[in-house]
Amino acid sequence: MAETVLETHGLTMRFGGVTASDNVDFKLAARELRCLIGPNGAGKSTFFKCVTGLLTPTEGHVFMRGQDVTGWQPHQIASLGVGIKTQTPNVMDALSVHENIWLAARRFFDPAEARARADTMIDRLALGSIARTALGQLAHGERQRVELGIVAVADPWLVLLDEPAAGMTAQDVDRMTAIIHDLTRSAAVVIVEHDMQFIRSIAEVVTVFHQGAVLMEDHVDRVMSDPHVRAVYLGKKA
Amino acid sequence: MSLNRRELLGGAAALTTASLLPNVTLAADAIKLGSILDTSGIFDAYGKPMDMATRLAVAEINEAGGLLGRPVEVVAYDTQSDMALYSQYGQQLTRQDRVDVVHGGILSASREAIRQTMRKSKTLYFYNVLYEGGVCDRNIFINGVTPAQQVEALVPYAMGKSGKKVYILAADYNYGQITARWIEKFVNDNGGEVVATDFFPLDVSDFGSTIAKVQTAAPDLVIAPLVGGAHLSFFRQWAAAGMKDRIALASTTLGVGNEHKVLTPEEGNGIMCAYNYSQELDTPENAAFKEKWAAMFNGDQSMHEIAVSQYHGLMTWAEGVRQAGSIERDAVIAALETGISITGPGGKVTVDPNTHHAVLDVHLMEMQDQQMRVVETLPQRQPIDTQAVCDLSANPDDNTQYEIEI
Amino acid sequence: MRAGGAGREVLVTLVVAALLIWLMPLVIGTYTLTVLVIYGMLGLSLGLIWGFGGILCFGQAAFFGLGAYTYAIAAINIGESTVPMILAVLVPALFAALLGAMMFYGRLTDVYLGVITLVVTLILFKFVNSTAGPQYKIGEARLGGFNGIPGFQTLNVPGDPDAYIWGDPYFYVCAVMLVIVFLLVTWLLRSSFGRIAVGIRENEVRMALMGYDVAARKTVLFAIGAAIAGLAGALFANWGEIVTPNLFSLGQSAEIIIWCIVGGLGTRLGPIVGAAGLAYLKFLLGQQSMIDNTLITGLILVLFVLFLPRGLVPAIAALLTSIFGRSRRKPSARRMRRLRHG
Amino acid sequence: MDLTFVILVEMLYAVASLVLISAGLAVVFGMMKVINLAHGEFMMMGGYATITAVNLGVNVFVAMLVIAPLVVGLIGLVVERLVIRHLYGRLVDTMLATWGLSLVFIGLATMIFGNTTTGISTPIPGFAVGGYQINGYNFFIIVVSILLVIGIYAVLRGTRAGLIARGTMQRADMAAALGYSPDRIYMATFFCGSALSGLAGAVLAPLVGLVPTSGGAYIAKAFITVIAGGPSLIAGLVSSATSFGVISQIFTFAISPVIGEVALLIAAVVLLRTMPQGITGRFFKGKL
Repeated sequence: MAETVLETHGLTMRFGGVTASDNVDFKLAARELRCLIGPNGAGKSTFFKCVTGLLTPTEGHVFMRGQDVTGWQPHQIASLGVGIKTQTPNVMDALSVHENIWLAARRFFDPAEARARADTMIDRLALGSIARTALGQLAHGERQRVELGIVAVADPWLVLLDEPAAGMTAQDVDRMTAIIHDLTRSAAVVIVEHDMQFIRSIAEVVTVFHQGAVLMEDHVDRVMSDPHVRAVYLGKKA
Repeated sequence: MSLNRRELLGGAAALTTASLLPNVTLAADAIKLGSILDTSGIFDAYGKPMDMATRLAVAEINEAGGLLGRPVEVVAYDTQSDMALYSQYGQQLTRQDRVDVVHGGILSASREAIRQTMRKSKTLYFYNVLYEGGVCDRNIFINGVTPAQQVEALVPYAMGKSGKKVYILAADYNYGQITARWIEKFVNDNGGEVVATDFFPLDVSDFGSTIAKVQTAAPDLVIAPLVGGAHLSFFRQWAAAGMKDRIALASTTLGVGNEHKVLTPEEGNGIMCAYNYSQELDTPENAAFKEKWAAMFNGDQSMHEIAVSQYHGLMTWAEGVRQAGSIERDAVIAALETGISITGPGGKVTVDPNTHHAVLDVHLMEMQDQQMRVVETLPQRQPIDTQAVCDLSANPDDNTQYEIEI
Repeated sequence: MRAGGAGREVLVTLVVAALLIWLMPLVIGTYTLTVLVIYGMLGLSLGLIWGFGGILCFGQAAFFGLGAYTYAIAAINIGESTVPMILAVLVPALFAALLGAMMFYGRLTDVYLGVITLVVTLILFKFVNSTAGPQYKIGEARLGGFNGIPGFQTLNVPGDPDAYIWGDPYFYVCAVMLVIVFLLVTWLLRSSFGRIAVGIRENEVRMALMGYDVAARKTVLFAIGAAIAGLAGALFANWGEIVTPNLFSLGQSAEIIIWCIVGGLGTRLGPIVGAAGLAYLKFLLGQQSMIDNTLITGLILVLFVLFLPRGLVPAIAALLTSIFGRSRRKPSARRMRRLRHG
Repeated sequence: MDLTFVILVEMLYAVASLVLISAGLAVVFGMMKVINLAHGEFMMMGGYATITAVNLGVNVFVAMLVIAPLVVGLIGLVVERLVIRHLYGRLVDTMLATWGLSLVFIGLATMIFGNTTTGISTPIPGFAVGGYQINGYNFFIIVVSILLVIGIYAVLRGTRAGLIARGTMQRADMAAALGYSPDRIYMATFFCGSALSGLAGAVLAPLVGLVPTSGGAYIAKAFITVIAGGPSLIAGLVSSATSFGVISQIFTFAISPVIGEVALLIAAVVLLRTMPQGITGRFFKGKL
């Protein structure tokens, strides 16, 4: 059994009277790829925010590589070597592609090394032609790709992605899938996603959220065919 | 090298100045009088009439043939109620305009911002404002009233009309602090008692709680050396609470900036004060002065205490120049130190040689229908506060503002 | 290329500065120039933290005043200017570090940050303003309330309290100080620290998610800005030979903000140009008495915001580019910066 | 006992006057995210409008409650059309422009009225409570600000304009999407905000010495009150005015007016530090 890199115990988050995340126990092994799915309001994003430190859970604990990180600030969690991408594109619009990725690398490496890594990452993402363009002028898919570069450039051992494929073209999604597979060679990856197409193409084990709690956790094929899941989630689509 | 440079500088600046100053004529043999006052910004109520007084006095001097046969021209700067500009214009006046005398400064801080510059550059300086007293510097002449001059007269009069228990409400800065101490001294000297003293920074404008506190202390008399627009609220709120007819009120500052015209008769009537000047002074000099002022400024009626002090200052300086027969600084100082007098709209003003302050008439007044009705005139009061600490004939090199121990 | 570019920029800065320091006194009196230089430094202090760090501080005057008062009080007590100068930089920096930590770890941003800095300035102003009584003394120095503190030891050659630096030499000292501060700011902005600061200005959450301690970095930047403002304050105290509570006033704070906007936010030169330009304008205005000066100043501001909202320096830069056609340089980081703020 | 009553009245008065001086700014800030730094000067103009009207023989209450708000509202309208509307969405630029405007108004007022204008006396006499005289006009101010709060509430709750206004406060783009021209909404808002500033200046005029630079005394306090109140217009205004008014009066009575003001400021720091989004950012969420 591989080392457990991310674990939550009884993670609960309440907003006023609403329980957005309800007693979630979650475990993720090194280099595992895991997708979190569920209908709107199922608590995926709340769970994600609690894990990344954007929210402090009302109850329960978060462990990363065995360390209790409950209530840590996002920057402390990121400093452990965790790459995080939030739901909406979160980038520095006035800065160039290179500058964006360089800043991410600079956190862990000296300036020269950071530059070298940023260059490599830009090549890997095929962003070379727009490396000096300000992000504010780029298309949505390109911005998403840059953000993925920001997440990946510092060799994280855990990557947390909130809806990475949202609003992307098919071509973009393919490239994204390749990059994520690349990442799993060294990192565990958690993906919160709506896009079933994308999930089918990438996922193995899937965790289904419903009303803040974990409904089921299994291989993607079994999850998809589970009547219970279909009822709460896919059923809506039918 | 540096001299040459400065020459060059002066030339360049004079060019700029000349092109910018409609009010300066560069007559070659004119005597240059520097004026430095806040004629815009929050202190303009004080500064504007002072500026007018300057121009009136200079016009009069020039009409009478100038000084020593030369015309006097004014080089005026508006400091816009900004203390930093005093330093700048002070330098401008002494280094580039090279004026023969400077009249100006309103707040004590503004005076202190330029006093040393004037001293270093040996430019004679007149400060013509009622202030806290204690400045001892041979280069400066001051003819505003000091606290002792006012308070010595005002306290016994006001106590006589009310009673022995006094409450002091003072502006929280040098003037207020020092004046409050003088008030306390004279209240005690006259057998009274100060029940409490409260200080208010200049931006306090809500006096409701203070009025309640005063009532708890139940004094016979409130003396309020409060300063500026915000403090004016006290007098309105005092009247609004219906206190005016219950406890007598006196002030050493109300009216200096024409505040008695801002208050309505119901709010102002009966407030007692003591100054060197009131528009209602019934003297031929004042009548003539008011007439000339109105004629020059289209019927304006804004002459107030410190505008008249400014006028006195200019006239005193002019008299000094005449007697010295020179505009050279040391000669003029020597002439002024003979104790010369002029008679202006506020009465006779005499230079006190030892302090360079003024011996002047203090008039007790009561406000009546937005006027300052003169009740009594106490002639030729000595600046006893500054005299206690300053003797320029013994120490001509003194350069301090003393805080007078009482 | 980067190192070469930096070297050339330093060289250009030095040459231009030397020319200005040599030529300007031929046009404007050194005494006035000195204060323009000092205001320039003050403008730069806010330009740094606001234009490059995204921290809108309504109370930059607090650090200016604190520097000036620290200098005055220390100079009275010590009687030699070297230590007071150092203290005048350290005290505001320390104060800003504490205040900054309080605000940034409390995750206060934009307008709320503005209010806190404004309120702190008001508190300082009110406090200093109400210290007229004889009980307010620090060592030998009476705080003096509204009237301020006059008569302290002014700048002297370090170690020789009788060798005053004033007049023309004082102008050169201030001008050189400004050049040094300008170069330090340039270096800072080119360093990783500066680039990270700009990243934080652009997107705090992203930078935190990258692992940067945003609060700590903003606090440090805030303190650096305060140190520069404090230095400007000390130089101002030496220039005016008096310090008054007006230095802490809201009007002063507002003026600094206005300098930055008029000059051009997000540039290093803009706030300096804005500060010196507007202060000189005020100086010129005071020499006329035709129209109320408050009115003119107000009109100029309104017209500026309406017709030149990006500020002078970016507007002039854009004008130059359009006149001289496309820049010979390839689209470098420098050009990017203009795009971003222009 | 009498003193307790007097202190109570003073506290109520302090809260009421904070509500009054902040209302105009709060409306403009809440609806348009514009910080009007000329707010104090709008109040100053309200004062001058009142005095001028009274000198022309108008009843003092009509002058204060009708003429002054109208005059200042119209001035605000002109300002909005000429300057503010070019600057929407640019918080800092509007601040700079309104700062410039405040200087223009000070200059104009100085040119028109000079700096010694005879004020008006309070139209309501003082009266005695036990051994104390208190300012009867304080009650008038308390009543006016209570009516003001009720009035704003009624407009926001009960009218169509209020509904649109509430929508705009929540999401500016929504109102536009529903077919209401944001331009006209902003125009109306700025008119109302200016009128409220004018009203405040008018009502306070008999209690202060009015000079062209009077406005400067209010802007900081109003600004702090509005920001500390947070996003909800009425709940924010009332809650922060109450906290600040009570705190400052306690310290004013216990120690001195300076300490009272400083206590207010320190309370503001503590408040914003603990509630970075203002009072209503934490409590009363989503209320008006």
